[in-house]
This record gives sequence, structure tokens and C-alpha cells, in this order.
Amino acid sequence: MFNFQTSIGQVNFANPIFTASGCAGSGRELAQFFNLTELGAIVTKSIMLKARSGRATPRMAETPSGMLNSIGLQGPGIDLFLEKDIPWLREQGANIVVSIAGESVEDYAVLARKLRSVPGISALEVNISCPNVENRGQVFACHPTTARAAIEAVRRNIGGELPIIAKLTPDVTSIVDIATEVVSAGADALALINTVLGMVIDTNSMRPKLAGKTGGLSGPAIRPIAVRAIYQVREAMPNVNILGMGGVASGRDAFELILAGASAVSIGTATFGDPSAAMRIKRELQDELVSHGFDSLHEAIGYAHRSDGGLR
Amino acid sequence: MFNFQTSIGQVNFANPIFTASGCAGSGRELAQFFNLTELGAIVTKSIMLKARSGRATPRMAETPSGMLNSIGLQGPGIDLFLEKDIPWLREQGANIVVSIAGESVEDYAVLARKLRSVPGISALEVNISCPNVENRGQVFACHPTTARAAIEAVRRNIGGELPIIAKLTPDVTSIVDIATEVVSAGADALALINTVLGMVIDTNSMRPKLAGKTGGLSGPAIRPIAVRAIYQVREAMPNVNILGMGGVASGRDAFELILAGASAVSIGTATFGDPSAAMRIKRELQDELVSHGFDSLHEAIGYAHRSDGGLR
Amino acid sequence: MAVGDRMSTINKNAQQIAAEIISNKKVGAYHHIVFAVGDIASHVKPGNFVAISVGGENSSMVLRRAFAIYRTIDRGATGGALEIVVAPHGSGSTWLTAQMPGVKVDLIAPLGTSFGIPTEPVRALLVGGGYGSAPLFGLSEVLKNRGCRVDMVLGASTAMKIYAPLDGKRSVSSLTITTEDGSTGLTGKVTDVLAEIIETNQIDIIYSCGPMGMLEAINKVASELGIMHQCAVEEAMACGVGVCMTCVLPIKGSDGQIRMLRSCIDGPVVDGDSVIWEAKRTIPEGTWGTN
Amino acid sequence: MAVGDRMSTINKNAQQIAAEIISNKKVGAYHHIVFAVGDIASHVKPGNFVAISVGGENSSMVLRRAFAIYRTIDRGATGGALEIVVAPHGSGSTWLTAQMPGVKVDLIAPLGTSFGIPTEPVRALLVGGGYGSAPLFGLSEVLKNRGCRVDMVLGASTAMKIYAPLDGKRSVSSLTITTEDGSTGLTGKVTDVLAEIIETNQIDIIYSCGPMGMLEAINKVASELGIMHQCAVEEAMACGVGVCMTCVLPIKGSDGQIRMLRSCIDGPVVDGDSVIWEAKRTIPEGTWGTN
Ligand SMILES: Cc1cc2nc3c(=O)[nH]c(=O)nc-3n(C[C@H](O)[C@H](O)[C@H](O)COP(=O)(O)OP(=O)(O)OC[C@H]3O[C@@H](n4cnc5c(N)ncnc54)[C@H](O)[C@@H]3O)c2cc1C
Ligand SMILES: Cc1cc2nc3c(=O)[nH]c(=O)nc-3n(C[C@H](O)[C@H](O)[C@H](O)COP(=O)(O)OP(=O)(O)OC[C@H]3O[C@@H](n4cnc5c(N)ncnc54)[C@H](O)[C@@H]3O)c2cc1C
Ligand SMILES: Cc1cc2nc3c(=O)[nH]c(=O)nc-3n(C[C@H](O)[C@H](O)[C@H](O)COP(=O)(O)O)c2cc1C
Ligand SMILES: Cc1cc2nc3c(=O)[nH]c(=O)nc-3n(C[C@H](O)[C@H](O)[C@H](O)COP(=O)(O)O)c2cc1C
Ligand code: FES
Ligand code: FES
Repeated sequence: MFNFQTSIGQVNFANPIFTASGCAGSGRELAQFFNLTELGAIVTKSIMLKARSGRATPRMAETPSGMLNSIGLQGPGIDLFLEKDIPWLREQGANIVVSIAGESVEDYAVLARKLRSVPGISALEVNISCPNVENRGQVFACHPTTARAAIEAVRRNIGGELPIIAKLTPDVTSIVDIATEVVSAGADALALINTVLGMVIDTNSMRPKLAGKTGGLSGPAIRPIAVRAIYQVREAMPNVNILGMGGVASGRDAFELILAGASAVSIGTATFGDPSAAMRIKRELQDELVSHGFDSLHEAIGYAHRSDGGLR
Repeated sequence: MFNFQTSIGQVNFANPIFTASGCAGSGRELAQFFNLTELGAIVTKSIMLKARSGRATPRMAETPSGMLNSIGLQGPGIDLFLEKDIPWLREQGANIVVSIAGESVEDYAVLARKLRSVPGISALEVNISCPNVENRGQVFACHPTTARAAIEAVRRNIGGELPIIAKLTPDVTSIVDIATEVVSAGADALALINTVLGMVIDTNSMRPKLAGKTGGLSGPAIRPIAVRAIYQVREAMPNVNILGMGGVASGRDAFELILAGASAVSIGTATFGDPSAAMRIKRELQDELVSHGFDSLHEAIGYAHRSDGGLR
Repeated sequence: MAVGDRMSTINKNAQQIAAEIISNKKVGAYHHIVFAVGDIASHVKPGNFVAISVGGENSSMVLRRAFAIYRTIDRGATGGALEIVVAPHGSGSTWLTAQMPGVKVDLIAPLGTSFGIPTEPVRALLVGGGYGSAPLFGLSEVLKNRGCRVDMVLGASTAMKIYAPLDGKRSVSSLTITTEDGSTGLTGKVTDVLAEIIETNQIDIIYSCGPMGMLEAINKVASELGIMHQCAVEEAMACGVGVCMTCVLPIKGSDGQIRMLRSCIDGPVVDGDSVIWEAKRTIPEGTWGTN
Repeated sequence: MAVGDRMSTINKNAQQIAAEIISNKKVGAYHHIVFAVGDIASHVKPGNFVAISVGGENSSMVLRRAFAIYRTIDRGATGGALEIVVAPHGSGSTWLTAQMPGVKVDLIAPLGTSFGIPTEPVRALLVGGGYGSAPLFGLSEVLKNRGCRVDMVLGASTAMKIYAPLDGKRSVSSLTITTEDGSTGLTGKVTDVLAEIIETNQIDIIYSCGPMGMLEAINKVASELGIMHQCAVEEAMACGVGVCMTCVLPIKGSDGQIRMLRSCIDGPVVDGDSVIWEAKRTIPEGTWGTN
């Protein structure tokens, strides 16, 4: 029997296929296409302290093998979320990873406190790729000090068992430096990668296509960046679990991220092109693993690192 | 009559379509497909002090709407280059931009001295996206201090008229910071962007596909990153000319980079798919400009910045 | 139609299938494309849309394209057909219009809200712009069957862009056509003729589909005359099924609160008066979540 | 064949055209595809290759694919044809093998070096692996016409992967087939039979084409027996025309210096002995530019 189990910071999941934050709605939208319990976990869209309208539209632009988005973290705020979304997901029997995002270190602290005693959550994904309003709008994950501060705030307030997965942006000079910093600040695992900052200009209107001008690039176009980031971080910190994401659209792609060092893989943009992508990828991944002679997912994690040394 | 002229740091070019460094061989290979004098300029592959074997193979991997390469700056070294390649290009009547790359600050200085009195060169592109052997292999363009040092070395040694175009990598936390630094160090213009660090794992061999493990991602996949970088830098330094590049495969794409702020556009990966791409793109770009009512290229440069303010 | 209360029914009837193209014919500036969709056909209501993958294998286009459903023919699980009208515009629609019968495409339908059908016989005016006429013919048939009088106004820039098939025309009591270049019908925009038709025919409700600018202009007329107006909006959609949050519009709920609602789930059919039309590239003040 | 001295003739006869597919037939595990190429056909020499764009418009595949030219039919500017043999492998070749006659593809040919033809009649052995047999049939005809005796050995993992068309077979004096699974011919690898054939037929020169591992093994045999060996190598190529430097191989020049040479310009046909075969994923010591 093939063993598809995986673990992220001490918590076990039946399989390694997760949704990516912000790419699965509230869960209800996908439930028409497959049973949410079939996922390793559903990762919720990043929830903030208060309700948020998000950015103006247009919010998206298709790009070659990818897309830009500038949703701007639209959402109901943590209280409504805990009241409406979490109970619904629990009813479905889904495995839940809650993603949180803050505008200040204090936001992260408060969010963690609100979540610490909520039952039925498997892990916390901490999206620190958001602008820090207290620091000229600089993104938390772009600087070791602010990245550390956000994670420490969560660590101090979350207490107990809930593993913290710190989600990093690839838009930095050294992702290994940031990864090292957040792990030392208390992150149990890492989510790699968030979108890459990009822009499209509409050549008809001759203006930025997105109302917010820049947006996050996702989809297969960025997969090589994701694989590189995962590989580099795995090389530097082989014992830290990685939740990989970025352009995964097939079982082959998921396998690639796993070989690079991911213990589980989140499906984002692929779901927009195919609402049942996660289920297809899960099947295809298992086929890949079996056909390569693996008896368990576990053996394949980071397998591309065997024998020869570090990044040259 | 449509005016297709452009200028990069005081030097005029008949049209804004250049080749991208490392993507046009020695010029001889493309001469079979079009007349090199039809280019705004041919940008040579980055030349180093000594002959260089480059990296081991495999050196490339196709990726969704892009490719990875790890050529490793294979080339004959500056002396042979000046003896064989430059005279041949001059004979053809081509407009020449020489790209240089060094492993140390001193390398850049020596390269600049060797080039200062060479006739028939229009500008110098300084590729500082190379590992600095004196500083743990860190890429010059990744840090303000090393980026500055390399450009200062060129500035001090190049003398006279030759404009310096500093070529930057997008793999930094803030490309505006690096751009500001190299301009204050003496760069007349900027080349944006070099490739993005990426990796592909061959799921058959279950190892990195490239012998050098990581490689540079290029092609349409990275165009949104290029547009963003160009737009950001133009916003911060509206008077510095930008040679734009990254995923341009059509006149529409070249137009997009120009609207973002590029004064000229280099064609890289597109040439691999279509050796006459530069000529096709030149035609298509002129059509785009004319159909949008521009009388000159100049009016379109940075046009996407009009009215509303900075990046939000 | 109340929006924001569909949570439990999201994508309720949506099915994802590999649908074979049965026919693809050029009609004026458009392509009329018919797909074999089995029993999906029986679930479609006027106003619903379909989301189709474009570009085939190895496509660089990662997102689906949305198309209003023109009509369906319900012949059960084997014979059901679904029809759309496509304007070759950018790369995705151009690819689709180039596909021959026999090709299978990945298709999800039905999606989104549908036009609200009055319980009483009313006098309805259907206004379509360009390919926006497509969903109106199915609607007009339903309205007819409910005993409604249906008038129709179709507008476009030029004659080639008026989509008005013969059998469609038959289902309406009157059909007025406007083109901006005067190549067919009256010269001008649909909004030039609305007031008169509304008065003459004592219209109770307007249903519209077309470019956002046109919908906004129609809504202005409807508002001024105090006539109900339901319109099918068109916002850039990445997923079509409610998971991406790209397709939002500022919409005022029955509680007076403006919210950024998804046009794929809470639309595309919405009450014209609920849309904050002037919010182009901005978030209207007072929108839920702006503080 | 001296390498490294072709600078002035790089891509000399290469033309880039939109070539129509005239025929596409499945033959065993392969597809035999014929293109209308006009007068390109008259410039092709055995060993040259063609570079083809794959995936059509909106393709996510940005690079051309290289294919050895199987043969050409020279009927001047209008009637010339070019033939290749394609193994559906990854996404690009699978796309190509799915294209129907009538489809036009962007194609550049002829590219690269060709097999050196001896000025005197010699006894030649042609060794092909899988689709690597393709360019050998054209070569065998040229050699025949020069009065050479031509023997051939073809190998593959299984019978379906032996490409040996009837008219091709006719041009050789003997044909030996090996398959690893024994499904046709002798069970084993081509190298198992080389020594005997070389001795029996007093071979002067070996020409080979196939997977790199096979070429290396053939070269070992040829070296040991002191027989000349020209082979067509296959390295991953991004451009096929010499501008990208991805396709390099460590090759020892007549001056004894190892250089990383482009297999698209200085190859694909190279002297077997000039290749530093053991340099897998490394740069051999002493290569020009390693210091
Ligand atoms: C609810 C709905 C119904 C629609 N019904 C029809 C129809 O019946 N017939 C028809 O021809 N088209 C219809 N469209 C528009 C259609 O979905 C495509 O957007 C349009 O065909 C352009 O896509 P493209 O691939 O050709 O252009 P591209 O420029 O390649 O599109 C790039 C991206 O931008 C989006 N986009 C571009 N233009 C529009 C637009 N005007 N509105 C929304 N998104 C856009 C595309 O969906 C795609 O994601 C509808 C759109 C929506 C949202
Ligand atoms: C000189 C030369 C002659 C060739 N002749 C033939 C031929 O006659 N018949 C035939 O079927 N194939 C031939 N090939 C291989 C062919 O070019 C493709 O590489 C192969 O079809 C796989 O491409 P793909 O798109 O299917 O695979 P993908 O996996 O999609 O290819 C991805 C990329 O990797 C490259 N690549 C993958 N495998 C190889 C390989 N084995 N060698 C070189 N590059 C590779 C591809 O060119 C492409 O750029 C030849 C290659 C070269 C260099
Ligand atoms: C529309 C959209 C919304 C997203 N929202 C969030 C979010 O709320 N929080 C977050 O951490 N990441 C968010 N992401 C990033 C994804 O979770 C993921 O990291 C990224 O898209 C790369 O994966 P992909 O290429 O599979 O989409 C979003 C991405 C998209 C495309
Ligand atoms: C094969 C290859 C070789 C390259 N060599 C160089 C080089 O020598 N010097 C340099 O500055 N950039 C080099 N580049 C980067 C390109 O000049 C260009 O900045 C980048 O590829 C983005 O443009 P593109 O997407 O149009 O290729 C190389 C790129 C490729 C693909
Ligand atoms: S299109 Fe994705 S939420 Fe509406
Ligand atoms: S394939 Fe580009 S140089 Fe040979």
C-alpha cells in the first residue's frame, strides 16, 4: 500500500495536496466539484483583523503561462470568518489550515490570540507578504527584522500545539536569509512561494491594466522560481518542513516541488483554470510516485538533493 | 514621417530594437537571417577578461512560456573579442553596444580601460549580475555597495563619451535602491532586466535538470516582472534612460516596455524561437506606435505614467 | 433579485465536462458555436454563463473564458446542446472561434445568476449590445411563455455586429436596431430610442446585456423613469466559479451597504440600481471593508 | 572533418519558411512527416537538421525542436520536400506528430554540419539507434553513388522502434538489426555485433547517429579497432542556429585543445574521437577557458 501521508511541523495530513491561500474561496465554491475531505488540507484565504474591501478592479490580467492579481486581501475579517466559514468547513470534515495576514505586528498578535483556542484547525499559515502600515508600507517578508517581528508575535500568542507556517515572498535578495530568520523566530514550517511582483500595461488604454498598478504573478510561469526557492531553503535547513506552491498544474509539477524539498504542495492558479485541479493533481502525483518506485511520499521529499552538494 | 529614433545616455540610435546580450552570438549567426544594420544596436554577449568555458551541460531547460539557461558566460575573453568580433561587426556597419562582465571590481576596471579607445562602439552595457569571486560569490548587482563599486570602476576607467548602461538583476528586494546607487556611481542608463534565478528538476532523473543546478529564467514568463521593474525605476528616476528587456516576443510586448519607460528594447529569448524576431518586432512595434497616433517613438516612452501618481 | 444570499447554492448545478463542438458557424462578426453537453442543457436558465478552457494542451493561456449562454436544447443526457455567440477579440476567443466540429473543449456550466422572471405577465423591454443580444432570445421565449409582451432593442457599432437570428426575432413583438454608423437600422445608440419605446409600449421592466458603458447608460434611463432594470454585467473573470475574487463589482445590498461582490456568483445578472456604476478603477466610499 | 573553422559559413544555406505538412504517417513507434519546402531541399546534405517551432500560436513552448533530416526530394522552388522521422516523446514532438496535412509550421533548414563523404570508394558501416537511423539512409545513397559499399546496423529497445523503410533497406549491402527485447533481429545492442561486422566486411569508416550513450559505445569500438568514426550528436538545443550557447560539447580540436563547441554549428556531425565522451555534466580539465 502506498503511503501518501505527510507532516508539516508535527501535524499529519492524509495526503500532500492542499489548496493555496486565496485560491479556494470559502470552500463552498469548490464543494460542488469535489469532496473537500479529499484534500490534504484546505488553506483559507488570508484573513485579517477587520473586514476588507480589497482593491479596485480590474484586479487581474492574464500573462503568458500565468496571471497577475491584486485582490488586496478582500475578506470578512476574523470575527465573521470564525463565525461563518470555520464552522462550515468543520461540518464538511475538511482539514483546515488558517491563513492570517496583518498590517502591523500587533495585528498578527491579535489574530493569533483569536485563533489559539479555536478547535478544528490543523495549522496556521502566516502570510507576511503584506505591506506593513507602520513601516512605510514595506512588506513584512522583505526584511529580516519585520519578518521576525510578525512571526514572533504569532509565536508568543498562539501558544500550544498549532504549527506556524511562515509564508514568504520570493521578491527578496536572499530568501534563505528570511527563512532562517523566521524559523529562529519560531516558525515550524515555511510556505514557499507567494506571488512575484509584476505589472501588465494594457496597450490599448496605454495604462497599467490593474487598478492597483502592480499585482502578484502566479501560475506555471513562476514554477522555476518556486522550485529554486524551495531547493535553496531545503538545502540550508533540511529539517524544516516546506509547504510548496507556485505554478503547480499537474502531478508532474507537484512531484517536482516535492523532489526539491516540499512536504506538501498547494494548488493555486491551476484551480482557476480547472476547479477540480487539486483532485486531478493528487491522482497524477500518486501515479508519478508509484511509477518511480516510491512506497511512500516521505521518501521522495527532497530527493533531488541526494549525493551532490549545495547550490553552485 | 514617423520618427523611430531613440537615445540612450546622449547617444542616438536609428531605432529602439536591440539584441539582448548573450542572445545574438557573435552577430555572424544572425547575419544569414537579416542585415545587422537594421538593428538599433547589436549588444554583444558579456565579455570577460579571459577566455571562459562556461558551465557544463545540460545548460538549458524549457519552462512554461520561458526557459532556464546556465551558459556561465562562455566566451573568448576581451583580447580575442577585440581582435575578431568587433572588427567583423564594424565591417558590417552594425551599431555596437559591448557588454562586459567581471569577477572582481578590478576586472571591470581593466575591461573598461581596454575598451576606452576602441573605435566604433556606441555604448557599454555593464553586466553586474555576475558572482563576485572576492565576496563569497555574491552577485554584484544584488547589493548596493558592490553594484556601486563595479560601476565606479568602469566610470573611472572608461573616460570620455562612452555611455555606461548598468544591467541589473530583478532578484533583489528593491531594484529602485540598486538603480539609484548605480546611477549615482556614474551609470548613464540602466538595462532592465537580467534573468530571474530559477530551477527545474528533471522528474525522470529526479535531479536538477541543469548541470549548474540553478539558471536564469527568461522569455515571456518574466515579462510582467520586467514591466514592473522598468515602471518602478522610471517612476523613481524619470530622467534616466532605460534599455528594457525581458520576454519581448512581439511588437505589442516591445510597446508595453516602452510605455512603462524603456527608451529601447532588447530581444533575447524570442530570437531562439525565431532568428528574425528582432526584425518582425521592429515592424510590429512601428505599426503599434503609428496606430496609436504617435508621430515619434519618443512620445511613447513612459506614456503609461501620465496623470496618476506612483506605484500603489 | 436579492444578491448576497446564494451562499448555499453556489455553483449548484455546475458540471465540468469535455464538450464536443457540434457546429461552428460565422454569423456577421461573430461565431455561433454549438456544444454537445448532455443533461447540462436542462439546468440552464437565461442569463447563466459557461466557462471554457482555451488554447488546448500546452496553451500559454491559463484562465477560462466566460460566455453568455445563447440558448440550450434539452434532449436529455445524450442529446443536450448548448449554444454561444463569440466575438473573436483577443487570443482566447480567437482560438475558440477557430476550433472545428469534433474538437472537445473543457466547459463548465451553468454558472452565475439568471434573469428574474416575473410571476405576472408584464411588458418587458430587452436591450442588447453586440453579442450581448445572445442571452436575450432565450429570455424572451421564457417571458413569452409567461404571457409577457416582449420588445427588443439591439445596438452595435455596425451592422455586422448586430446578432439577431431569424428565429430569435420571431419571439419578440417589436425589434428596433441601432448602429452607430447607420449601416443598418437607426443611426445612434440604443439609449437614443429607449425613452420612446418605453413610453409607447408602457414597459414595466428592462433586461439588458452588453458592454458596461451601455448598461450604465440604460440604467440611467431606467432610473429616471423609475423602471425596474436587470442587467448582465461583464467583469474580467479568472475562475468563473467564485474562488478568485477578481470579478468583483461594488453593489449595494438591500441593507444599503455597498459590498465588493463577485459577478460570477452574485452575477452576472444583477439589479441595475444596485450597481455603483461610477466607481471605475476605485472602491466607492463607504464600501464594506474600507473601514 | 575539422571543426571550429566554419565561422564564415555559419547557417549559410539556412532559410526560415512556413512549410506545409504534406503527409504525416505513423510508422512503428514514429511518425514520418513530409513538408513542402521549395528549394531548401536542394541545399540539404546528409546529417543536416531542421529546427521547427512547435505548439502553434499561444504556445507555452518558446523553443524550436531539432530533427535530423531523413531525406529530401529536390523538385525545385515549388516541389521540394523534406522528410523527418519523429518520436512522440515530450510535449513538442507530441504536438508535431498530431498535426495534419495542410497545417503550416515554421521551419529552418538546412542547419549544422553534414557527414563527410570520402573522395575514394570505401567500405562504410552505418549504425543507427532508434530514430537515429533516419539520416543514415540519405547518407547511404550518397555513399553508394560514390561507389562505396554500405553495411548497416540498426538497434533499438524493441521492434516498433526500428525505423527501416523498405526503399532505405534497398540501398545497403547488408542490414543487421538488434533489439534489446529480441522482438526482432538479434537480441542485444548494436555494439554487440559491431566487431564482427567490421571484421567481416573490412570496414574503413563508421557513421553513426543515435542516443549519446550509443555513440560513445560505438566510438569505443571504433577507437579500439582504429577505424574512423563520424557521429551525429544530440544535445539539448534552444536555438539551433548558434546564438544561445546551450548545445555545447567538449571537443578536442586538431590543435589538441578542448573547447566547448556548439553542436548546432560545429555539429551535429563530429569526429567520434574529438568528443570528450566521459565529461558528463562536467567541464573536462584543460578545456579552453577553464584557466
Ligand atoms: C459573464 C461574461 C459573459 C461573456 N459573454 C460573452 C459572449 O457571449 N460572447 C463573447 O464573445 N464574449 C463574452 N464575454 C467576454 C469573454 O469572456 C472574453 O473576455 C473575451 O472573449 C475576450 O477574451 P480573449 O481571450 O479573446 O481576450 P484576451 O485579451 O486574450 O483576454 C485576456 C483576459 O482578459 C479577460 N478579458 C478580456 N476582455 C474582457 C472583457 N471584455 N470582459 C471580461 N473579461 C475580459 C479574458 O477573459 C482573459 O482572462 C463574456 C464575459 C463575461 C465575464
Ligand atoms: C540535432 C538533433 C537531431 C534530432 N533529431 C531527431 C529526430 O530525427 N527525431 C526525433 O524524434 N527527435 C530528434 N531530436 C530530438 C528532438 O529535438 C526533441 O528534443 C525531442 O523530440 C523531445 O522534444 P519534446 O518537445 O517532445 O520534449 P520536451 O521534453 O517537451 O522538450 C523540452 C526541451 O528539451 C529538449 N530536449 C528534450 N529531449 C531532448 C533530447 N533527447 N535531445 C535534445 N534535446 C532534448 C527539447 O528540444 C526541448 O527544448 C533531435 C535533437 C537534436 C538536437
Ligand atoms: C487570486 C489570488 C489570490 C491570492 N490570495 C492570497 C492570500 O490571500 N494569501 C496568501 O498567502 N496568498 C495568496 N495568493 C498566493 C497563492 O496562495 C500562491 O502562493 C501563489 O499564487 C503561487 O501559487 P500558484 O502559482 O499555484 O497560484 C493568491 C494568489 C492568487 C492568484
Ligand atoms: C542563453 C542566454 C544567455 C544570456 N547571456 C547573457 C549575457 O552574457 N550577459 C547578459 O547581460 N545577459 C545575458 N542574458 C540575459 C538576456 O540578455 C536578457 O536580459 C534576458 O534573457 C531577458 O530577456 P529575454 O526574456 O528577452 O530573453 C542571457 C540570456 C539567455 C537566455
Ligand atoms: S471569476 Fe473568480 S471569483 Fe468570480
Ligand atoms: S542551439 Fe543555440 S547555439 Fe546551438
